[in-house]
Amino acid sequence: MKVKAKVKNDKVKVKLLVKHPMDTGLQKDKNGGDLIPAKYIQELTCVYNNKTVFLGAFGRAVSKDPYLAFSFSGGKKGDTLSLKWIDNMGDTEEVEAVIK
Amino acid sequence: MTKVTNLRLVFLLVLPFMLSACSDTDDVSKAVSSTMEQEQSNSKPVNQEIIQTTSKDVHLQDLIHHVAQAKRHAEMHGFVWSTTNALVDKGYAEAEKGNEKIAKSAFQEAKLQFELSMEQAKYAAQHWQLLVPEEY
Amino acid sequence: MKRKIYLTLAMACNMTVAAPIFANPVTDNETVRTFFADVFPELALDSYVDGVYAIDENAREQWLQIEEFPPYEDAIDEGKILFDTPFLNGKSYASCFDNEGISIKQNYPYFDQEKNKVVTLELAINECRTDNGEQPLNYGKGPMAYISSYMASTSSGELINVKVPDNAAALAAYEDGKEFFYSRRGQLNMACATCHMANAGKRLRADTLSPALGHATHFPAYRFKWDDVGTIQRRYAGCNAQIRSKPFKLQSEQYRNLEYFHTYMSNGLPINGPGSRK
Amino acid sequence: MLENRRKLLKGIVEVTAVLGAALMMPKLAFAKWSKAFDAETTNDAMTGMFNNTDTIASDKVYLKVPEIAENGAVVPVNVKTDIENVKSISIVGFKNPQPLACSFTIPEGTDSDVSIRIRLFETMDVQAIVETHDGKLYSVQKEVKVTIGGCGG
Repeated sequence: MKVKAKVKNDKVKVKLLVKHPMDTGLQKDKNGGDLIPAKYIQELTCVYNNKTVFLGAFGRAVSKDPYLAFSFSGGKKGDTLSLKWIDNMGDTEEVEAVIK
Repeated sequence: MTKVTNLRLVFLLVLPFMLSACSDTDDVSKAVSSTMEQEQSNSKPVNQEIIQTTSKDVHLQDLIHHVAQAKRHAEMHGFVWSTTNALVDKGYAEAEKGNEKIAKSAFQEAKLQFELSMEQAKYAAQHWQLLVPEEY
Repeated sequence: MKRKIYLTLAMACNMTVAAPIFANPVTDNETVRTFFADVFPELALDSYVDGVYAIDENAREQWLQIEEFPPYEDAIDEGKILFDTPFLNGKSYASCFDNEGISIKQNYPYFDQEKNKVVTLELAINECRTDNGEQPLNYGKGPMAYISSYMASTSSGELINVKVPDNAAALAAYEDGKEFFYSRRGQLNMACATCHMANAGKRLRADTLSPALGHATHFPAYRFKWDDVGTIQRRYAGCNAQIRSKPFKLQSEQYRNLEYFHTYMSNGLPINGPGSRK
Repeated sequence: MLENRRKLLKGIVEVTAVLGAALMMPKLAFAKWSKAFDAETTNDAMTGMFNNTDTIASDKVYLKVPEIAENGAVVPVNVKTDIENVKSISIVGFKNPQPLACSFTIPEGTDSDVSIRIRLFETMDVQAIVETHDGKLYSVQKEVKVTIGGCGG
């Protein structure tokens, strides 16, 4: 997961890109023709100062390598954001990003 | 047969594919067709070998030989179509299975395509400047 | 009138060999620019670096949103790591290139008078490898495209500066690329120029055809269709396949000469590769 | 369902408060909740998500989508609203196999302005739904044309 968080006009603008296949379970693999099992992120959270500032629930229609952009008030330059996603297979990734 | 008719043949063969494949937009096919016509009216008939359509009772082995020869020539010109080698493979596969009729028709189509691509190569070598924008 | 002259010239020459003595790359570029200025009178020259996104507003908006977090960043990072990793003999890519390989993409391809051939950046990368006892990389995608993407990124903003020296062999290579560009081929009987000159800006199914001018600035490119970055010659092979012409091998003489002509066309435009495409 | 979801969200916030960023998902509740995302009709998805299917067309919800998608697999979508008291923003693609694409909880202090990239399986209407804390659903929808590229890009 790559995160860019920047303060602008008293708001923190967060943009992120997750490396994730977001397989729908409807696509066949390239060789055999077997269905690729569904594997997609179900939830992504962003926590700042012990407060959830963003919570996204995803379905299978979210694009491969999901991209998100949102902003929230009150964040300070130099502080840290914690971001985490969990997918339907229970895999997760957690990163910390410094607000610039 | 003159050069012009040969080209018309190439174009007629090509037209359905253009309409069915990449370019089903009228704009492009019309543009291609008008460019071709323009080029044709500008081009002068040149002595060319005539495409020989293979007679029906040709022997399969002879046909295979012709195809191999056409393939060598076409590859030399560098204008081979992406569709042709699959036809050659199909010809061999069907011949192996004893389906002579299907094999022959695949080989004949392949041979025709190799020959058309050579025509295309010769045409391009002589007329490619026609697509260059004119100097202003 | 012009056409008739060309025709006579062409007919006077051997059928398969073009006439290098008539090549004038400088005039060619003026002609191409005037041609596009007529087609897209509103478009500034530098805008051509955005390719189709310079001329299709609807597509441009989507592209700008994609570029907010570009999908090729990983390729650049990966390329830098590969570029900085020394070979087994202790040397590295930097030892093979001017300015240690940084900010040099704008000078490629160039005509190597000793080797008597066009050298593209990817060819030079592999020659660097083999000169140092390493196996060559596959052209087109993977590590080669990553390294090339990284090197392109270090040239960001530099103006393309491809030179065609006043030398018969170099002019012949340029002319050969030009002939390829303007020659109809494949079952669909289309030339590069059919789509990217004559029909640039028009729609082909859901796609707007990009102008040839500016193509070279943004490669390697990340294509969603490829799901990764790929080199310009990979795109040539794809284009050739799409007009049902059997593609040439990547880094074949044909494609190198084509890249030489095609990149020269964009001389003076800033490098902005890698770019992202649909 | 709505209650479950409320509990779930509340649960998450509480867990977050206690454990910082270490979010443990209460799996069972989540499985129920995700029924909204497995639903194959918009109605079922709305019921699963909001326990409500009545949306109010609103010109205060701004949905930015391309008229013609460059690539159906990557369609940039931006949703904004001037409506106050926003609880969540959801995006629906009516003709997708599972219409509900995503749903964002908007805590206080977070802007009602979110961008994401979604897949559209064919040409269809895309709907943005803004849910307020008083349980109302405001929506706007726009058509996005999706064509299978020929030579493209």
